[in-house]
Amino acid sequence: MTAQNISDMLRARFGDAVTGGKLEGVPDPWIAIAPARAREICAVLRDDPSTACDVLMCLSGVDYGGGKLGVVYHLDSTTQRHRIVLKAEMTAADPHVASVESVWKTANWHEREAYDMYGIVFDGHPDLRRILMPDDWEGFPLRKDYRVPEFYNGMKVPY
Amino acid sequence: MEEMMTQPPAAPQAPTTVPGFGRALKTEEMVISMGPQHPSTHGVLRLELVVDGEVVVDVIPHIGYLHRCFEKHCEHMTNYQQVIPYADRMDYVAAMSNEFGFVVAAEKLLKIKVPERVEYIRVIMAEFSRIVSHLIAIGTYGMDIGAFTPFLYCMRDRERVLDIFEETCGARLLYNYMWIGGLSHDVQANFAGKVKDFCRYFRPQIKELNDLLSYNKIFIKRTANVGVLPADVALNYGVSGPVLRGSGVQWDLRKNDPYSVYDRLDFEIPVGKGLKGTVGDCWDRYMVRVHEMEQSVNIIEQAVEKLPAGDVAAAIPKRIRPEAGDVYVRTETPKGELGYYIVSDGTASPFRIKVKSPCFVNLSALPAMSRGAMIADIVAILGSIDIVLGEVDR
Amino acid sequence: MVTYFRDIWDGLVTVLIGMKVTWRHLFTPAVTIQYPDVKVKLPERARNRLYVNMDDCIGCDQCAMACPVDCITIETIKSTPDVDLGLTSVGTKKRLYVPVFDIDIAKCCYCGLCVYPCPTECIKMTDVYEFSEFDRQDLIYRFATMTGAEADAARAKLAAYEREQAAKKAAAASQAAAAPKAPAPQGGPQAPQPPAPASPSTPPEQKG
Amino acid sequence: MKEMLLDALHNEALVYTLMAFVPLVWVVPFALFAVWWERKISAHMQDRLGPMRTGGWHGWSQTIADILKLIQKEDIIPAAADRKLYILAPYLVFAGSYAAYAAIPFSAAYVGAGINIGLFYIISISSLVVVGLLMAGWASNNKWSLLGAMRSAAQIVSYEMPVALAILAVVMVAGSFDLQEINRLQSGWFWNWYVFQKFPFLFAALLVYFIASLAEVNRTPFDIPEAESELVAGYHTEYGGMRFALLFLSEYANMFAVSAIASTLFFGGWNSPFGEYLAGPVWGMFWFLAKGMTFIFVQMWLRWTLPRLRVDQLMYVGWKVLIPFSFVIVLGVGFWVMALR
Repeated sequence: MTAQNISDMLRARFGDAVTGGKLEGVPDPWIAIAPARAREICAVLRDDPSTACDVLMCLSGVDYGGGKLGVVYHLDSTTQRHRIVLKAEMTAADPHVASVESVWKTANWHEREAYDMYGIVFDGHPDLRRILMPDDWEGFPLRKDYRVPEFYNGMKVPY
Repeated sequence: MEEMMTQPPAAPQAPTTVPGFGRALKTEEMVISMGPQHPSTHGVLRLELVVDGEVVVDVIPHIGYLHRCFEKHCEHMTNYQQVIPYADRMDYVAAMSNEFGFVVAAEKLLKIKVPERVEYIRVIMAEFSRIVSHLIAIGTYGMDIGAFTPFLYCMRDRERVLDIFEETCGARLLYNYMWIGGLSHDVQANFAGKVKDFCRYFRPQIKELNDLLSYNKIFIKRTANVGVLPADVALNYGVSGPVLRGSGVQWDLRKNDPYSVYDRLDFEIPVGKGLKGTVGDCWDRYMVRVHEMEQSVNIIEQAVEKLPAGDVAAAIPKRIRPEAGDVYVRTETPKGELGYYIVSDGTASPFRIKVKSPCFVNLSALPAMSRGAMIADIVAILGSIDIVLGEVDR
Repeated sequence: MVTYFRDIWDGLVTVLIGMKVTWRHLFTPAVTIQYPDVKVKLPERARNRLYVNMDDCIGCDQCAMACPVDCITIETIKSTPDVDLGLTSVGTKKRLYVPVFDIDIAKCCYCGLCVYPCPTECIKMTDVYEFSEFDRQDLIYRFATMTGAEADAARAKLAAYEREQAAKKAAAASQAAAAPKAPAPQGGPQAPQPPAPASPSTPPEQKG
Repeated sequence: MKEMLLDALHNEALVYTLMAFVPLVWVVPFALFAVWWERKISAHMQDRLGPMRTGGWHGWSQTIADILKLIQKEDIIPAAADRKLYILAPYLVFAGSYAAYAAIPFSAAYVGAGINIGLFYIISISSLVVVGLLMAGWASNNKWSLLGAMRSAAQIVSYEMPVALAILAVVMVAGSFDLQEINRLQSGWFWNWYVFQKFPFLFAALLVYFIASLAEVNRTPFDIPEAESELVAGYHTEYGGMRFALLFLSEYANMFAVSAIASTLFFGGWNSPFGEYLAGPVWGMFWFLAKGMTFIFVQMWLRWTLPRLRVDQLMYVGWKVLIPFSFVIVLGVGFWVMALR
């Protein structure tokens, strides 16, 4: 299936949950989706035999600057041999997105990493803890407005 | 398959009390910390084991001890070229493969076509890198199981590859060899001869390794039927590389999503067949690596034969300034599918680089494989996943 | 029952096969060498300790810019037009004093990225690999050949020259203001300024 | 030897003390040598050279330097450890393995205690080691040590059975528990050795004994109590300095003890392989030590070849393979002895 087909299918099933996208002229065509419905959309993409996206290749958090955060899903189908990119955008003030952990177990650690680095809260994730940074670290290091703290537990950070 | 995929099957739960003793004696589970300083965690990984005697009830991996802010560093680099030395340091036993992934991604973003010679040399280096990485994986795996000698045989063979690397690019471990659009050096004059010498030398060594370790009864007993990862669970966890192929899924990006010149080379994809136990057990994962080394030797021999003439620096751009946009490129490293998600805002420094590291994903499947196993099996399972903490934590 | 005996048999046989392999290796010569006594010859392209030939350095800061770990610190002082700093071995004219050229080799990651942009090929990686020190401070290599006094003198001279230039400029400006009809002879009285270095001469700020 | 010393010194207590020191004079240098030897063997099997610097020729004094280092080390007792047991355990382990030497006949002229139930004594006294190991693991108050100690207790207790049964087969042939008597019965040319008698039963008994004794002394493939890739170092994780050296020493002492018993029971002990040639008390000592060292070499050879088993597989090998086989051997030897009497 081409990206256009997938986009049309998602529009037909989810209506305004598909908020846009860019399907031509880019290396990886992508579809923008509403963050709150990420789980449903992903479940359909996995279970529908025409899409059959059985692998979540990558889940990345992105800070676009200006208080905009995003989650990018790269999906792949080992049987249908197509890939599709989903982008969910949210504001830093309300960084909530539905967790796709129940769809692909891959998402478990990737979502924890996105939470760790960007503070994106994945609703429905069973174990949303920091994964790479220490549990008591303050702030989300990959946000564009992040400042390295002076001290961490009494230790000077930029040594 | 479809229905099985909707609900990932639950891992077998071990009994929390010893049968027969459960009613009479009060038993209690013990929590043991395996790592961050432990000989078999292959780095600074901490596994929180909940054990009932020798039986492991649950495993909770804690990572991040080797977190070096790769992604944060990348955003602060003044150009894309500077990312490559950092990319080397992710999976430091197969640095060439990491570079390969990054340069392929950056070239896709920059829309550069690299000369054929570069592509072939890259393939040779990446396959050597695969051999090196698998040698380490196999050697340390033998050590995890308790056989020390195969490890040193593997290190000895690895040194020969590193000699070739050193002669070509000047470094033994962290090469900075593949550049965006080309290579830092052309190969030396006697490169083809050295490569062929190595291939001739290496094939009998694989056989010796099989004699000493792979088909040893004790080794088979320790690894067959241990840590079974069924194919559907493997896909749901998104594992890749030998871990996925060990589960019997024929999925290799070199064949299934070919990049560089892999589509012009003839090789096979070994998969786990469950010869000594169940499909997807530790022995299968191990054996996939052994067979992959043989295939890599084949690829190298073909690529050296086909190596065309040309200038390796012809397509190196003067200024690296991709237009705004994003690209996700995945390549098959020895550990599995390494993906780079690069977002560019049109400036010379990367806006965001996210690395999908194969070890990170493969390690997340560890609890699913190891519930109900014994402590010694945890070591075996962890070794068969072949993680490099540098890549897990980045 | 058959599998029971076959397992035992396999066990014994594979153990013996393994023992044959190790027995053979007992008599193969070692592949290791006695390191400090015997040394491997490094290949031509070996990338080890950095060396800077200060005679050729023009203070362009390209290497410091290329360094991904910021281990190179370069400070430069512009020379005044009356001094001739000489030519480099490739014939480039030197226009900057380089009072500070520090490489923190403890930070260096031996990637070799600094070597390529150098226009005079004065920074290169050598095959020296034994340079451990007891004090980390000793790993900061100071390549600059200027003494502090020389640098101060050069700085003072530059400052004096710049004051002079500023005064001349001011005089020219006031002249221009005094005679508004005449087109200001832009650039006329100005001395040929050395081309600005590719980057500010201050050390790149800490990143990440 | 005892009589000779008694004649010279006329003091029984002094003589027995001297006699008791003789094995020590052997055990300590042996352990130093064996550690060096093991390193060299492992190195050459792995295409390396091993220690080459200390002392000049092939690093011969490497282990001496090591033991000097261990002696100088600070004696650290972990804060959480059970002090008394922690201190006592290494001595108990060493005492257990050293006491076994009392009944081992080094030569026709020397045996520490020529008791007529020597074998029985050795089997029972070497079980004492397990108490020490458990004590060490428990007193360290470390979970890994505890696991190692539990494993080693289970292992040694299980493998004592096949060891005892294999020894029993020899005892049935010899009709004596006295090791000197067993040696004398095997004198003459090497075909008189028990390993070639009652073929294949005593040969199988040798295999069973050797495999089980590997487990008794925690050597690969049965080194699971100290499996370094699983348990870091097992029961001696928390030990350092001289205490560790003592545990290490007793391990090598044990290695030689089981090898000595194997050579005595199956290979004629101090008997020369060539009948009357090269025989005599001093040659006897030489043959005895040479045979023991050959077994040590095989132990090392196996160690650097094989991976290690898992706990349950270890128990499988012990209870389901070695014990049934040793019963068959005992029965076979029994019938043979009965039928041909």
